[in-house]
Amino acid sequence: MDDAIARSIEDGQSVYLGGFTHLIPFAAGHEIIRQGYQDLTLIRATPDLIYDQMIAAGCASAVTFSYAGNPGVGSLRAFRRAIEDGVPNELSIDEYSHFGLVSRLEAGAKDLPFVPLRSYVGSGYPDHNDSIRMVANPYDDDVDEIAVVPPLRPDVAVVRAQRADDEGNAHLWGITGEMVEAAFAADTVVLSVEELVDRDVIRSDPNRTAIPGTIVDHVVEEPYGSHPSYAQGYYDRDNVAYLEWDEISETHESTTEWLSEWVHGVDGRREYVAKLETERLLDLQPRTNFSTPIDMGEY
Amino acid sequence: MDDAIARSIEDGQSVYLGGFTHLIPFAAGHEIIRQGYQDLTLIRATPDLIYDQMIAAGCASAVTFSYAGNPGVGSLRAFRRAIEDGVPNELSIDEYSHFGLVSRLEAGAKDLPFVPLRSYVGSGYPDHNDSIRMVANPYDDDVDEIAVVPPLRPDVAVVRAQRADDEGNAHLWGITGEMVEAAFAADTVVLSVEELVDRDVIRSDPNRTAIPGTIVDHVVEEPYGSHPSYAQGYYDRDNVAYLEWDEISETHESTTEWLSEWVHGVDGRREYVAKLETERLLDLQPRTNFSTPIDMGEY
Amino acid sequence: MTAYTDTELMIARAAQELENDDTTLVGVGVPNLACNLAKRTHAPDLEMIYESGTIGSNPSRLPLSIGDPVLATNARSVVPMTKGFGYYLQAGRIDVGFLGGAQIDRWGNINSTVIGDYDDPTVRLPGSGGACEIASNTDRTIIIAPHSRRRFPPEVDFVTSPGYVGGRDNRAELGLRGGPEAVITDMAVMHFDDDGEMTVDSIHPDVSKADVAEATGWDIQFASDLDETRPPTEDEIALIRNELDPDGVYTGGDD
Amino acid sequence: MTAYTDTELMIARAAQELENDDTTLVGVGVPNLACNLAKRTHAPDLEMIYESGTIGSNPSRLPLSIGDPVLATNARSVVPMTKGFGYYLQAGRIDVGFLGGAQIDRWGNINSTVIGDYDDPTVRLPGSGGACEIASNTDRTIIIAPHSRRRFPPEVDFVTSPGYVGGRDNRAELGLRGGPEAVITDMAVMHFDDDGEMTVDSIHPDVSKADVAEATGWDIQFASDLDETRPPTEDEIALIRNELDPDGVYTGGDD
Repeated sequence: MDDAIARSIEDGQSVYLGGFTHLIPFAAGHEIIRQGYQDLTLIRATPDLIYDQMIAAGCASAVTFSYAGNPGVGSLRAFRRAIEDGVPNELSIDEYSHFGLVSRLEAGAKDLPFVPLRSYVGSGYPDHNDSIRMVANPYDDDVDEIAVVPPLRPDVAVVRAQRADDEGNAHLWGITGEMVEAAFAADTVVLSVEELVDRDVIRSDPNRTAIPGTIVDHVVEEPYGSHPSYAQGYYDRDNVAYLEWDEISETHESTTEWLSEWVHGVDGRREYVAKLETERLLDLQPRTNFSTPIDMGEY
Repeated sequence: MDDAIARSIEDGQSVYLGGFTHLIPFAAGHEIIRQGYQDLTLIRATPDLIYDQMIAAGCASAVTFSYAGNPGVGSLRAFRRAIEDGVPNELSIDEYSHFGLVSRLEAGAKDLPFVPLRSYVGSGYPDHNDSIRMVANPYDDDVDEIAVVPPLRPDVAVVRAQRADDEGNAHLWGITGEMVEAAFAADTVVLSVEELVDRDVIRSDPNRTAIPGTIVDHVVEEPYGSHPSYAQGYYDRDNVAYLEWDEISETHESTTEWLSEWVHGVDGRREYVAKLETERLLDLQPRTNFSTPIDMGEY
Repeated sequence: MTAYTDTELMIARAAQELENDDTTLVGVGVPNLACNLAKRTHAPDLEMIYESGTIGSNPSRLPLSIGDPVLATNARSVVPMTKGFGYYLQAGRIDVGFLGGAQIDRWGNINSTVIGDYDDPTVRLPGSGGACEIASNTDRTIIIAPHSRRRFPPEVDFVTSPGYVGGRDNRAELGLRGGPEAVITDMAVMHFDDDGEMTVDSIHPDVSKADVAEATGWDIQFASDLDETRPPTEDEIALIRNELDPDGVYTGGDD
Repeated sequence: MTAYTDTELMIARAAQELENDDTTLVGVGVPNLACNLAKRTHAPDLEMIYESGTIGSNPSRLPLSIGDPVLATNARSVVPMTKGFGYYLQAGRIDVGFLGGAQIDRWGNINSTVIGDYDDPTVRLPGSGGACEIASNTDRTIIIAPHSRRRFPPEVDFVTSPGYVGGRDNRAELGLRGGPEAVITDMAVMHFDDDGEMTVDSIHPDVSKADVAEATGWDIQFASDLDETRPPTEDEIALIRNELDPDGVYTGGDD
């Protein structure tokens, strides 16, 4: 992962770290912090803890987002400190609702100049975000005009999946959020997976290959790379970590202390995982629950 | 199926029979012919043999399509006779390219007044199809204007899947074409499947449930309901039937003779299948080739 | 009779807004408890959809976030957000949405974005998430919030989620579907009149008209046939405490 | 030296247009044979995509249509058409597309829709399928067709698939990606000059300049360094006959 990040990202670029609550690439985010990146534009529907940590570490100068909360817990304190008080630095924002952000990534994935959506009419967004515009409906049916959003094309997308082969053909399951759109929209894609598997495993079920290896630039095998978020079928969300973050992030000082220990204090995800209590990890394991296979047929 | 068709479709309605080459609901098409429907608007990217048969039977007064050929074989003779010579009746057409037609269904599925696409510029379509219009790009980047198409909302969609539960939650695999968009765009959905399975089978793999039971009005179990097209993992395309159709459909008389025997001469799909030679059916069976299951985890 | 908390009352009251054949877009917390309570009482067929893209979820335990794996395992379907928002919500397939908010005005317009100036906020709130879409595209939105002058100001600082905008006609002119149906607070239940203005329908036990008027930032209307809100039943309280939120994650603490 | 058919020459020549790292949108018939020939000779990594939504297909036998199950089994990915056309083709992820046509003009504009008047056609052809999109969105299109005055008229009756429209500059102005790269017929191979006009680059063995001029509906240009087309090699012929099309479905019959 250190190598994949170093070769993919440059200071000042726009970076999307994938996953809607699920499959968040925490390991990649920590690696970005360790390598001391600066002036990044961070893109995510839900900045979540990972962007709170990167903002506190001073990696970001801008955030494009649609919900900046600690999901199920409360607010993102480092994010708020940056916006309200400019700590550790000023942070500019480019804000949408979920569907607006997702639609921007979809426009990027499809290389469209804009995508229409039935949002924003009657809301305060158009007055504060010049990217949200109105287009006249050229047909007589339906509304006279509709809101549109322009494409969003991250320089780099880091996405996670449960399994992929060495070419980066990835099987994802459970909640996929806006990850696939972001991967197709981005210039460079780093894929990190719970496990690398044989090509035959992937090719046995091509309908599940939402991210093809042809759009992936780097493939990394990194078990538990999404902790404390989760990987469906592999481990559950470590909710204690989300609750604790609310306290850890209460001041900038306590936040940087945590970063010193858990990010700068380890050399990679393997050491981070080793640092977690075994019992805590074991408690996150779900019982096995296999899907009924399909028969693709040998043709 | 006879009951599901009778309760879903009325003369003069627009009907989509699903499947891109794969999973074509031939049984439903034959049932529509048997029940003597008239004045239907038939919607499909590829009219294929099924619409050729329905047109020859006098069921249709209009076709919305993007490729009217006998796939891999040649032209659709009954379709051509209707357009070129008005036999058995005049047929009006509403014609697109594939992406245009698929985008119309997508706009219907999403309830959008239009969807933009990078097609039609420089082509002859806009001069002959008033539904294809241009919209100005409200952003400075990229093109000044882009083509758009309006939503297409069939009154009825008949779609097939390999398996579903009794609520109509369907697992599809292999080529899905524009079936899912059409099902979401339609007012009424008839789902026909190779086999009904236990709800647990479907719920074991929710990412594969592309058609939810909540949009399905009638569920029918009808093995071999797609013959002579195919069902991935169940049977292959009966290519002889596609080749033979080129001869059968050479005149209107030979076409109606075939319809008398194979459509009007049987009372449903079960009798149709019984009428096929056993060896022919057996030759279409692929060897079993199961996908590697996923672990959803028991949470 | 068992004592109940304000939250338990709000959960039970919100559940009553749901009908058996409704499809609802569920949020975590109180809405989730209300939906699960309805499902276990009068609305067993309630279809629960989450903005993370889980369709027809059947959670075996209380989800901790809208992205909890428990919402995907055993669901009817799981789809990307483009589809959840496009093919389900925007397409008009969702009857009821639940919304909270830091500020709500008389037309049911909601602010969950900033307190103060957008570009230099006093408090930066999480923002819309899917709330703007839920408010724009469901048939009925149910708003749940504590009742105070701060929460119910004459005008919101930012419209995150449009209600009736400038009135019921205005919303229709703008081409928005449905609109706010009810506001459930810890003091009262409000509906919206023909003009789209919030009107108190019922007041909770031990709350007075004056309390409600005092806790609202404008001269709020009261229905002529003002009722007392029905408190949660023993069964409802038992279900909430024993099955839905046994650890009191959402229902403990305000007693 | 082995005798070869016109079709075999066209297949072998079309294969040469493909490079190892190309992604190509394959049609059935001659293009499919050309792609598979390239894959087994100089372009083993060629990525084959079909408009039915199969990505990185690895067909174990010759597919009978673009929807053949053999294209899905063992593929890299299979996607709905909205995605195949949207995320792959429109997004510019496909380098090479193959097109045929009933009429092709000097700018590489193709008609596969009608002969005669659109509203009252002499011959109704199948129509675009994905051809309009392929012509608009790939970097290079390779056109394969028999050579005759009827096929190569001064003007096409309907533009199904835009080539250089009214010339290379015109296409660029319209915002279309790429453009026609080569036309391969049973008489010659044409490329497009700086203005976007079709120019004969090489003539097949035993065909004369006069034959080509006679079979073209306008005064076609010839390159100053006009070549003879390289005939298919023994290896190429053997691969086509023994492995790619052993039953002679596409290559038999014109010998």
